[in-house]
Amino acid sequence: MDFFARFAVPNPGPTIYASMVAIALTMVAIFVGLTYYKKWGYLWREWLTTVDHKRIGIMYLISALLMLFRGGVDAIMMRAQTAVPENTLLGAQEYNEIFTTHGVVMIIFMAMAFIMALMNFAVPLQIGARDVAFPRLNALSFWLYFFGAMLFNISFVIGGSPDSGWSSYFPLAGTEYSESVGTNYYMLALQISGLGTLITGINFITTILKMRAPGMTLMKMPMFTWSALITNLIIVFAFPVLTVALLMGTMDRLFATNFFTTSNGGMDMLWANLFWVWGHPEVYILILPAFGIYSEIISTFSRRNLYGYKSMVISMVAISVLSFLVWVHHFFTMGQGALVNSIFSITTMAIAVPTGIKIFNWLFTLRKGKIVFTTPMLYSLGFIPIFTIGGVTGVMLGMASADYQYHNTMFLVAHFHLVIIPGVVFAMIAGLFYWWPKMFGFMLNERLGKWSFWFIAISVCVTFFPMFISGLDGQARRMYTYSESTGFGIWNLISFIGAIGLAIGFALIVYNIYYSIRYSTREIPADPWDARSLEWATHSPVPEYNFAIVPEVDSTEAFWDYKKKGYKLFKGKYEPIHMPNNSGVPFLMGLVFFVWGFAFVFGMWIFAVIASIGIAACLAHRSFEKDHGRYISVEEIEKTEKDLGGAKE
Amino acid sequence: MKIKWALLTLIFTIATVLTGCEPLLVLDPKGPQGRTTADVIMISIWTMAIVVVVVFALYIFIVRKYRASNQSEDYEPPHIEGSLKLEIVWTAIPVLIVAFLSVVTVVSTYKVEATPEGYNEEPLVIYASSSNWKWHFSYPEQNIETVNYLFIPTDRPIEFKLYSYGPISSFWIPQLGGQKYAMADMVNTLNLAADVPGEYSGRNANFTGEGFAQQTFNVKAMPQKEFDEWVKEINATAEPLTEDKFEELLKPGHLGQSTYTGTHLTFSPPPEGHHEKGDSGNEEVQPGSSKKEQDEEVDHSKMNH
Amino acid sequence: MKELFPPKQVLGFVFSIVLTVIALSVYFLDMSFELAMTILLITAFIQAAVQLVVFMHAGESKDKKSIYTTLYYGFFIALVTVFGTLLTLIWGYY
Amino acid sequence: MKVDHSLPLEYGTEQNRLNILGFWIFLGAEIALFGTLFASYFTLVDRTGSGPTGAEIFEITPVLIETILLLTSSFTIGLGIHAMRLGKAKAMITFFAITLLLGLGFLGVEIYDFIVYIHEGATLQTSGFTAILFLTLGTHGAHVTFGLFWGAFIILQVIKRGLTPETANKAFIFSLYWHFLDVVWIFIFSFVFLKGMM
Repeated sequence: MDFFARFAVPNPGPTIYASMVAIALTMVAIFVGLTYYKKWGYLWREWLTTVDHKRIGIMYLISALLMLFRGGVDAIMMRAQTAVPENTLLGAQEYNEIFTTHGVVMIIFMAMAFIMALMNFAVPLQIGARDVAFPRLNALSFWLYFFGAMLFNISFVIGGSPDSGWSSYFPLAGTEYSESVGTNYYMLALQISGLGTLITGINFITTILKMRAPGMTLMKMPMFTWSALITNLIIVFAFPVLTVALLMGTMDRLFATNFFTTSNGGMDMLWANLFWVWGHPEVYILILPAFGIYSEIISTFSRRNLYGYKSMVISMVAISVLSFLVWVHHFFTMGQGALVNSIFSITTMAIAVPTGIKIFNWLFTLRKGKIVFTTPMLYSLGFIPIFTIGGVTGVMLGMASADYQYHNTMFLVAHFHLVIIPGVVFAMIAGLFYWWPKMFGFMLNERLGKWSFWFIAISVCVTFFPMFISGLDGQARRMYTYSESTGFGIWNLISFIGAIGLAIGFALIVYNIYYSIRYSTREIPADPWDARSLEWATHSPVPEYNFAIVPEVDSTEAFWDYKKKGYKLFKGKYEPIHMPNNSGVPFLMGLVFFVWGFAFVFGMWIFAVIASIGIAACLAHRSFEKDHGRYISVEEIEKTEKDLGGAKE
Repeated sequence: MKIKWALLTLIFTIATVLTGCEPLLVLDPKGPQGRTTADVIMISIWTMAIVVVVVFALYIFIVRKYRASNQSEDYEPPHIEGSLKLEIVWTAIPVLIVAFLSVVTVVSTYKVEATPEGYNEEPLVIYASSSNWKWHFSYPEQNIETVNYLFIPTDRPIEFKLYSYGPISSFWIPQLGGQKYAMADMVNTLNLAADVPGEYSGRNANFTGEGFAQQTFNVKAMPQKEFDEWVKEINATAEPLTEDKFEELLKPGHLGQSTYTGTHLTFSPPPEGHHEKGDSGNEEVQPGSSKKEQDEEVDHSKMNH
Repeated sequence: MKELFPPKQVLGFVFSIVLTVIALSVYFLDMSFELAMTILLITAFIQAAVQLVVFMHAGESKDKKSIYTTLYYGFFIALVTVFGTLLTLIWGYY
Repeated sequence: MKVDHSLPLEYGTEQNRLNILGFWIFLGAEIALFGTLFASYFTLVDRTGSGPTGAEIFEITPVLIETILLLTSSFTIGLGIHAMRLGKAKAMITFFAITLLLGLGFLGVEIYDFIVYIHEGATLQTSGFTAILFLTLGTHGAHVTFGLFWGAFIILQVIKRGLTPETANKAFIFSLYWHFLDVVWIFIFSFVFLKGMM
């Protein structure tokens, strides 16, 4: 019994018991359902072992939506708890766990997965490639992310959630002040999914650099692909920093080392420093793909080419460099003095310049255009004003002396939500609506889509604008309650009302998906939006080889030229296409990593050793494996193309 | 379209509230440091308001004018690569704005980090240490110690020495000035001053676990004379702070306010010496001196404490 | 047998041994911290360059530009991390 | 698989070229990883708590042996790749085997060094300095250990399958990895050991 005692949650409440029941019921339902409909084989052959970038993208998408739900429920609970003074809906401990998991889930497991989803789906199509450079590694990336996310989420019902904030500052996150295994989960889950992210970074840089369609020089790439290239560059150089920081944190917690302790020469500030050396570039990892998506959508629905293509690219490169030079602004108040703070203030505010360039370029893309208000376009247009508010408050936060007053307050919370929600979440939803027909061959309902937009856009403002005020009035963040005399009550109540509006907006999106699956017409053209880049030049849904003939490109908007100027995209004739084989190893390896992580969380060293050997065995297997892929014959291509409504010339 | 009006209304509401009847704590400063930060905040708000107005005006104009329903059926939007001139304009103007704000930032940051000027008296040194989830204030000069409340004289600079008996905390009195971290392995200095007698609220602003929300303290600023009387009275009436008593106070939990004579600094000194260990990394800044001299310097600085 | 030992690589190896010996001087000779760090920085970065160019053939393929960009970016980030961290946590701290 | 015979075998196919570029980008990530370790090392180097300092535990002899072993192994694997490009599989295998033996020797001396440190009271848990010392050296050492297995697998594959575009590609990428470990060691040698001892 002693062995199992460690898995108990330290302070269980009704929410935890309810989650346990819900998880158990869902698992049973999935299991029974798969068995009853005899779908195990289908699931294994078509999804769990797939190396197809489009399917991996869709799996990322499903996971991201699940995580959005989890993080959203956390958010609602937090807003409900603080809606009135002295509320007793949640206890301090529950509240602390909830805001910690809200942060981690939303950033690492929702937003990251969402950008991975859209990148995986769209980038190879946009550059006219058959797949990514390393399809097998791509599957491994997904399964590492997925099992990392699962490991993090089971902490809620097994052993206890992390409770020291998403930034997990030591020594609060050390063994002395966080005795439960929660922070172990944090360290290991982030490590595993971070490894997956790093692999994706390498994979996509190689893909974009080496696998572009003939004629597509770097300066002729679609803007989303450019943003993906820059993003992955940041990933490759930022994630190793997190890897090291997490490793040190794990060793402090499991092996009693003194990296971040306050005795024996440890330095708690080092964690904060390293966390933000990674953490700030991470913000740009999230926002740059979003900028790419907006560039595509705004140009498509203004019926105009993107204004200032070159300066768009240059500003992204500038952002990628600057993103590594500003991290200290996350802890101006740590006492490092006026000189250091002045330097990092200036670099921080400098980022506003390239960002401003992008905003003006988008505005001038709209100018002289013919603006069509589709759902993806509405989100993109909603993004500009709200993000501007978030952006200018960011400049305000960048001023060190003033930051001494904003730091750790609701003002900061308002700022970063008003950057991340219009910046990232709007872009993800816009991208979802935009590429949905290409993914699934039917469109999402526009009426419901517009309703959800208005709900979300207005509610974002209602939720987060009051926080600027309560922040300036002295409300610190992460307080589970406050007394009535502070006068914060009214602002938090307004926030809660806004949060309900957000929840309704997201529920409408889910309903939209359900509604559209049932009622939407399947008879849609391959290019329903009258778009401009290559992914719209192939069928919907996309055949596994993407393009029957590799397109040849001559401008930034080859597909537009094909439609308007009669440019010939597909020259030559069908040839056998080489494709990679499916493999179950990435899935198994992810599973072994999950066991490995779980064993480390609880310090069960025998299992840890066995799992480590398992990982090594997977690697060795890969080393010796002979797998040359397979060929799709010309007859097969002809048949597929015919079934999909006639070959493209 | 609705959203823009909603946004504008909200911005005006905020502007009204910021300047309006019920001042927000941060914008209602009661000392020179707080006034500096409040001024910086207002300067930045107005500068940024100009940016927001320009962007919004441009945005509303463009989106209204170029919407498809406002165009003829056969209008074909032109292909425009960009305009070097315009792009230089919207690079240069933000650069100027950032340069202006940089100057404001650097000047004000040095100002709030330094001892406030214009006072004749020497700064009053108060050691403020946090423990889960309390604040301990030691007045070495007056030889008294308080828990969870702070009395300070007005019109005199106060030099807070911040450190922690637990996780990283952040010492913050919004009406007097910005916050700074209190950490376990070093002492940070925070310079504040109050000009106006009155009661202000202070708190720990950095998350420290379960009892974080209630880790607050009260600040009472009063003329020097009253302060001296208070010190005298405490010295006459309060019990001495023993080591055992202090150990008891440190235990995690919440406490009310209490007062003692003597300070814990005598038996539980602040971690000032520790940071010297880190400081000897200075050999990378001043590489001129040899190893031996470095060691001597370290010893020397240790003797100072 | 001789063809197995191309002069370029042999020279590269000899050169890196020489650089190691020069670096060792900071241990055996008595010199100021400043001079010693200068010597170490120079020898270490030259040695790294020798490895990358002579042994790893960083510039031999068509992807030369991508490879060098990656390396420069990597070194830039590493230096920013090292010096930024030192500036923040030690030199700039008072 | 189309093989381009105008290029060396390891660059022969499109997938091979992708693999090599991808691995270079991975090395970029490794630079950031070791950069972070160095940043942490320099931050913690003087924070020795009650434990020993670097000058007290470092010794020049084993460090010098390790350096020579690794430098030489980096040279021999370079020769191995050269032999591979000449199509001499046997010479290549010999050079690779020598490389791995030298690597094994390096690892042996490093482990011996660790044992000495621990005997002198510098364990993983002693201080901030010892923690980052073991982590920095250990991360490099773990890379070498991983390399030993990887290299052995490649030798086996070359013996079994001969020099094909696939095995040549793997061998070349492994050589990049091994050279890179030498680069990292040069920095450890200079800025951990020599700086710590002078």
